[in-house]
Amino acid sequence: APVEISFYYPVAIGGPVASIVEDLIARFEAQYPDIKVKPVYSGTYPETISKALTAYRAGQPPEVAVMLSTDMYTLIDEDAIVAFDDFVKTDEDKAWLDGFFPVFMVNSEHDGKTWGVPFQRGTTLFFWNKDAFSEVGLDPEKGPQNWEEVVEFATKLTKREADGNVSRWGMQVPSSLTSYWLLQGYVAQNDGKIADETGAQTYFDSPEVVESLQYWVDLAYKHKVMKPGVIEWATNPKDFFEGRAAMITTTSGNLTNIKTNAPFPFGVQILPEHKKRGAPTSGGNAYIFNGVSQDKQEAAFQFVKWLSSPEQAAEWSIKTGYIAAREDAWATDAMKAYVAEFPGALVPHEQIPYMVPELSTHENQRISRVIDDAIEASLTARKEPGQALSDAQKEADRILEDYRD
Amino acid sequence: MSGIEIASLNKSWATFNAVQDVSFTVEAGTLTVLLGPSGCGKSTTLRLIAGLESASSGAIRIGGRDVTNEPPARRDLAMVFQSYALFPHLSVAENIVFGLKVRKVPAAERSRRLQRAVDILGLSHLLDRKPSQLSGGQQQRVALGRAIVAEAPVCLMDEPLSNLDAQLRHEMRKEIRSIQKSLGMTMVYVTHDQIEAMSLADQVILMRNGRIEQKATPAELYLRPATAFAARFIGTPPMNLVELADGPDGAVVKGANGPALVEGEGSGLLLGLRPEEIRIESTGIMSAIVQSIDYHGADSILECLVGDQLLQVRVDGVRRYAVGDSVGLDWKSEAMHVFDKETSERVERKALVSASGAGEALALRAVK
Amino acid sequence: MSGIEIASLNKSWATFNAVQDVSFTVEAGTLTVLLGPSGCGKSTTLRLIAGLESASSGAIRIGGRDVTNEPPARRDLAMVFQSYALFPHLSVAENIVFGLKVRKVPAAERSRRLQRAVDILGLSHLLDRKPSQLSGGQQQRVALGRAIVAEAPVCLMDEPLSNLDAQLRHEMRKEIRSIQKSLGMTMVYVTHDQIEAMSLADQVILMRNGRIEQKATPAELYLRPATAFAARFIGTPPMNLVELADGPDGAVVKGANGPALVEGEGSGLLLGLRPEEIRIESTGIMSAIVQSIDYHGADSILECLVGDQLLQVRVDGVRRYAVGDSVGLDWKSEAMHVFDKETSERVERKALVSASGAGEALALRAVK
Amino acid sequence: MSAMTLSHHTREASFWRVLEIGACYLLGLLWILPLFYAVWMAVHPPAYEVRFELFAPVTLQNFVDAWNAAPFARYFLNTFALITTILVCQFVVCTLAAYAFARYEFRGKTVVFMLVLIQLMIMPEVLMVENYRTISKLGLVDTVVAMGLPYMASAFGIFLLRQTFLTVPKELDDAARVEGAGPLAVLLKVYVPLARPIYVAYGLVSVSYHWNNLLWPLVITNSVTTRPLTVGLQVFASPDQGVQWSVISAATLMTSAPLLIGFLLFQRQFVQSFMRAGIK
Amino acid sequence: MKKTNNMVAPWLLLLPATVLLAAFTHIPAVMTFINSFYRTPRGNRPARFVGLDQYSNMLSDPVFMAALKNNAIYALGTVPAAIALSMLMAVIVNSAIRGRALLRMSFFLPTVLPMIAVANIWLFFYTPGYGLIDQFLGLFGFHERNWLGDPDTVLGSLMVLAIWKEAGFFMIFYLAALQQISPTLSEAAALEGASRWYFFRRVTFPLLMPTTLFVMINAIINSFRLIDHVIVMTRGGPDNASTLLLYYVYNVAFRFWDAAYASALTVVLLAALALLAFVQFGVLDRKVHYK
Ligand SMILES: Nc1ncnc2c1ncn2[C@@H]1O[C@H](COP(=O)(O)OP(=O)(O)OP(=O)(O)O)[C@@H](O)[C@H]1O
Ligand SMILES: Nc1ncnc2c1ncn2[C@@H]1O[C@H](COP(=O)(O)OP(=O)(O)OP(=O)(O)O)[C@@H](O)[C@H]1O
Ligand SMILES: O=P(O)(O)OC[C@H](O)CO
Ligand SMILES: [Mg+2]
Ligand SMILES: [Mg+2]
Repeated sequence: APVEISFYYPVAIGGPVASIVEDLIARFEAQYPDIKVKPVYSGTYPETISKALTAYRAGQPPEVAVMLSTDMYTLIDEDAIVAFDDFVKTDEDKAWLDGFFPVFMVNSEHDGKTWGVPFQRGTTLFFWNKDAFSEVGLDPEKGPQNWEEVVEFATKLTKREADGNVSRWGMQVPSSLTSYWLLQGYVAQNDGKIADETGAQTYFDSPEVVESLQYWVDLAYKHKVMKPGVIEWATNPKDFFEGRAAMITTTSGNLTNIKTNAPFPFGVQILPEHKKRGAPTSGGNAYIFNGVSQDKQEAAFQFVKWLSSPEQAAEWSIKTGYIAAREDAWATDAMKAYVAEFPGALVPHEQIPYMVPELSTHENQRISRVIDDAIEASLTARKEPGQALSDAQKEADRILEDYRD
Repeated sequence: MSGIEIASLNKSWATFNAVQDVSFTVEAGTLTVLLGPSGCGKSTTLRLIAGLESASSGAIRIGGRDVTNEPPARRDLAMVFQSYALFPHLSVAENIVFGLKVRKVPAAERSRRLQRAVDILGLSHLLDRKPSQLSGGQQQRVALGRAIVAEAPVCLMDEPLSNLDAQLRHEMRKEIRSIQKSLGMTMVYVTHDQIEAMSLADQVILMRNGRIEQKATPAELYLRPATAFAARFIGTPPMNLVELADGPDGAVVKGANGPALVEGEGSGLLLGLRPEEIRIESTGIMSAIVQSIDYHGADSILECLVGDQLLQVRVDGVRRYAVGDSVGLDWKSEAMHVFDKETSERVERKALVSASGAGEALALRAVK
Repeated sequence: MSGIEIASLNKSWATFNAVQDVSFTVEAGTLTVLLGPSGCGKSTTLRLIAGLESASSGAIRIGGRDVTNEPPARRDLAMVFQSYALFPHLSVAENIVFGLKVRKVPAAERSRRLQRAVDILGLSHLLDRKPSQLSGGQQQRVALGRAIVAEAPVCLMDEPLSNLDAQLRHEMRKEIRSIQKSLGMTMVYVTHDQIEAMSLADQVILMRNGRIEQKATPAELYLRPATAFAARFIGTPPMNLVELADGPDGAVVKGANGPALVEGEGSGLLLGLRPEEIRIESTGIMSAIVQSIDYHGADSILECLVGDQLLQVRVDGVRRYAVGDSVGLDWKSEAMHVFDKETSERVERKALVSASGAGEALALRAVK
Repeated sequence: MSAMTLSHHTREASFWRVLEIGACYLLGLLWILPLFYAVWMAVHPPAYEVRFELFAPVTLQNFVDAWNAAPFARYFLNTFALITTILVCQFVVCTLAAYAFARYEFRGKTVVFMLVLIQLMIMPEVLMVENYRTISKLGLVDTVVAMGLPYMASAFGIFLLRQTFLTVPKELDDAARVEGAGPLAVLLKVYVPLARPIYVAYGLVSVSYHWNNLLWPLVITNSVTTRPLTVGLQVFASPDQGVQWSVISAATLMTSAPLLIGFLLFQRQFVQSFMRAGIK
Repeated sequence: MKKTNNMVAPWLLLLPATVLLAAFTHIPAVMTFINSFYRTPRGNRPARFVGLDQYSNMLSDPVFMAALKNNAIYALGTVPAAIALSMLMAVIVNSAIRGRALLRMSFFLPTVLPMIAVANIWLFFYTPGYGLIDQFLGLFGFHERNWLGDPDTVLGSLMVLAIWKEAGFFMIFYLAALQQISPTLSEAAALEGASRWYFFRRVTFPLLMPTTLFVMINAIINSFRLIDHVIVMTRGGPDNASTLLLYYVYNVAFRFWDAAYASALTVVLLAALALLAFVQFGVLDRKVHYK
């Protein structure tokens, strides 16, 4: 009898993800007749981990689940997942595992073992409204290349009505959800680091981080080119479409959305630099669960390996807009054809060399909440960035203390 | 003053005409009783006057003002509901002064009126109880209390005493009448109790199936009922109605070989005789046989067979008669009422007999 | 058969003893009336028998079985509630057969009984109405219908006819009695209407302030009231109670210079005389002056002054008397009742007078 | 106020009355406005989300997109099954319990009642892990029953029905018991019919709650053949690439449509059930 | 014999409810309670008894304190408003006003819609500048506001949504209760000349007390229990300005996976709610049932 495994996957983007997944599985099952995969759509990322861990604790975990790469430590601490290393036996397996871009593997490795495999990954990109650029006399084909230019452009682009109401902001960076993620971009450009790779140490109060946050806050309060207060993640692209924000940063997952809905020509590029280029990664890994039988885990491994092989990774990327996490996927014919047709799809690829791993620690959600709170407090002018960040670091130290040896 | 005039009032529900073409006038400061069998439209008429139902057609004037479309609050009247309508969350005292509070009567005046009312009603020891802790009669008295303290120019009462015992009822009746008179209230009073109707009313309106059967003073209603229905409705036991037949000298009781009782033809007519106006004498107008005896405390009812028809006769106390006795029945000529069998209307006919007995039981009638 | 025995029943609420030490027996197949002033505990007693209230102490046996702690459904009885207790969501027909459905009486039998009941009650045309679409009297009849169709061995009725007119009431009374007799029901019937009590009851239980004042047959209650309260409670207008005083030959009416009426001393005693047992004769036992006249349809009430005390006298129809007339009052010796003023208990005394008039108004009493 | 008292007032049409009525309508308008807005968004292309133009092109594309995002047809079916199961069980369980609380005196009543009330305050999500364990011990994971079980003894329902039963006139209970009705018969023939409006209201509430409940069904079920509508709706709730309000509105309207239509259709019955059960 | 019967019957009636409640509420809740005295076990680290540590941690947890404060404000703001509005709506809809069917519908519909979806739509209303609310206020010359992005307005914005969603829900219960009040009472009062306001104050309102008790308890509990809109619209932000207690519990349990701390928080939340509800219940229940 075929081995049956279940596969939890979240849907974090628009489009017919469920049918794409089913397609993939149908093909997989055709190639591996002795494995049956049951796809289970499991809501958003947070819901997926809730569901998977609940099931795991009750003794019925899925075999494979796609969860945030940053949840790796949480999953390890829960003893919920197993490392891939035990399944990697053949050279072919090894080649497959080595084929991922290293930056995506940072959040997948711990203690010398590989716990997750990059599956649907993303990054942040910079978008601008070409019409608005023309309107204020900027070259519509060229986005700002560094922090200073951003301020300069944004000041020109910010439009104030006679009554003081601002009808267009120059720049907008969302801050309502995982705002640390956007901060990380600035920190990378400022040649800083927000955390180390052990998952037990953060550097929230380091000067690079404080400067980065200060720059962000200044956009709103000093340069007055960004809406003060917290900017809703979900309305950010809409503000862009409505001409309320001339330049925005947002996830690469928004490429298609902006392409179809922006009623004006827009530009897209990698993030502007400061001391250097820099941007965070994001998105989900595939994990194999603990607490299921050996042969199921083996089958799960086969499935994950197949899923993240070049052809599938390319197909997944083309159909969903996620970044294919291995170079060989970009070399497939399908991918080449797609990029030729839609050059914007290449922008994330361009950014890969500058990418840094997304913040991922033990008690990841708690830590990210702490830093998010600090960012929000600064953006709402409740605290000075320096103060907010040193408070956050203290709190993080308290939480992570147990995990340091 | 606030007299009430009702003109061709009609009220119909989807399937049913409860009040049909009712017109009457209640003079200011007088008391009119609405009387009639169950379901004849008394309460509905009262509710129309109060403005709790809207008339299908017709007009209502109170104190000369057309109030047909006025809301109840503007009609300045008080009412006792057949179902009491007590506020379950308020105490007896609060229930009674509810309306006074609404009308912002000063506290002192309020408690004065409350005191007087509960004294009259014998509720003084129950002031703090909730309605659910009262007996039926006590609840009814609370409802009455609410109307009494209102001292409204017009007061409507729907069977306000139905759950009280004879004695209390008698007292309450006297109190109501005296309050009504002393305040010069105009009152419409629904009752099913004839004694109440008779002793209270300045005018009685007898209803039947939503229509007025007779409007009259109590004495008139008793002495000259306009229809066979009115005749039988007033008096307990009700008036005897026996069929008449043609006789050689005038109308005779059908099936009996008695004397001619009234002039003219008898067929198609009914003779009415009240049980209490028939006396048993050794020699009476007609002879009869006692069929049954019913003991009622102060008096008894004999059922006597005359020809093939039964007559009820009321006698004081318990007489020495036995079932099967042959007796003579006697009555004054004024005691006879004649009705058309078909239309049920009263017919005036000259009486041919008069009491033969020695007793002076039925003296000349004097309306007080 | 299902007789009812009540032994030293008590019911008290937090603040109030509604029923105190009540004991009586209702023989199977007989009808007992509970009578008494408003709030005296009639409904409470009935509810105790039905099991709707739990007794504070005492025992209730139905058909020999101790049911003191049984739930109502196990007592196999039917009841008419003073407040009707109709189910607002059910039609008239459904209300009436409610209990039959509960007891799973077959449909055919159900509709047979329903038919009979609504015929008796005159509700046939209202079967589909909801209670809120009925007049007060109609609602009461529906409540009655529910008890009638139950044909339960024990039936409790709480003022089942209070909202009906005299005629309907009379008919209903007869129907109830005949059903009760034909089915051999044991019935306890609460009423405030003496006529009803008198004409229906095999036994009357007169209550006052939660206690039994007198248990007796109707005739006994009327003829030999055990207390001054019982004496005045039965009869309308109530029995006259005049104070006696010592006289040379026996007790005389206080303040009047009449003859000695009963043997022995008079002070501290009350003489009871029912208004309907006093007759006006040219030469009577005592003379009196007419103070007021009250017209009541079939009869009138004269208020007469004897010495310094008022006596009510009931006379047939409207007599020729006028206020201020001097008249003679006459009565049979059996009409006199003597009570202790202090204890209110009946006192047996030999009468010294007898009727002087020619009329045979008060014949020898024969209990039917 | 009875209908007629008000009709008199209307006739008067005094200034205050007009003002009052105006205020009522304004309140009503205010309340429905968000829904109107959702409808507007649902039937126009995204570009018109914020621009009110009378002749903006009307489109059903949003609905098509929403419909295609998940197997909604099957989800509808599952939701119906779920709702029916839950509703029936809730009615039975809650009615029995409420009756015990409303009409019996027994030792420990207050304590048990408080224990029931506690459930009102516990968010079921908090107990999810334990409940998952229980359900999987019962072997019911991924079934309709499993989605319903934790909700069947609804403290809300018990509390609500108890309150209602307490207001049923005592005399009706008395009458029924004298007529020979046992406790259950009294319950079924007197209390339940008299509480009908409350059942309707509770039913509505329960239906809309479970129609919209997400987390537990998501966690306890795995397959398209058991999952309810909300799981489908969840596809749109992920804001990673910005929310598409037109499609969300369309999806909301689409998934709530049976509720909305049901309410509109049964509005009359719904209201009548209130009217008729009224105690005179 | 009957005595025992009387004892058995209520328990039989309660049986299904108690079994289900015990299985899916009480036993899990007790487990939760017990967990609160341990440290959360994590894979390699077993649970360890820590006594009241979790509880003392709470006192120094700024987020918990913020949540406590926010929730108090939220409850004080939403409960009375929802009660007053729902009562008003019920009275309106119960009157003979023309078009009351439409009014009833408009009041009630928000209740039917899923909170997640509604919250998403409202998210849009609150969008600064072109959102419905700013557009509307713009007509009166107000400047745009970052409703959800400003700690001063975010909680208020959530409260408005909650009231909008809940008032119609409670209206239904008031409506049902109004229908149970005998019309003869209003007739009697009308005759006495009572204004509608007076009748409402002296008769309707007191007679609605049992319903108000019910609604109040539910509204309070809901103010602690409904957090869907927080999840969708603000995720507690900015800087915890809209974090409600349960949302925090939810985060601790399902994002931080700190079951023990979540348990401790739940216990505190429950204790607070129970206290509130029982006080209300104990004090009011006796008073409001006049029958
Ligand atoms: N729940 C209660 N709490 C306190 N007292 C009560 C309660 N119910 C009734 N009572 C009192 O008990 C007494 C007896 O009431 P019951 O209903 O038996 O009177 P009743 O004889 O039927 O009077 P009525 O002829 O007026 O109906 C009354 O005085 C009443 O006020
Ligand atoms: N809502 C209604 N719909 C239809 N018919 C009704 C309605 N209300 C009352 N009726 C009918 O109208 C008639 C008159 O009712 P009303 O209450 O006026 O009688 P009533 O004279 O007061 O009788 P009672 O002495 O029995 O109280 C009755 O036959 C009754 O059945
Ligand atoms: O939009 P995605 O899928 O790239 O993920 C968002 C980030 O992971 C937020 O942390
Ligand atoms: Mg009537
Ligand atoms: Mg009584």
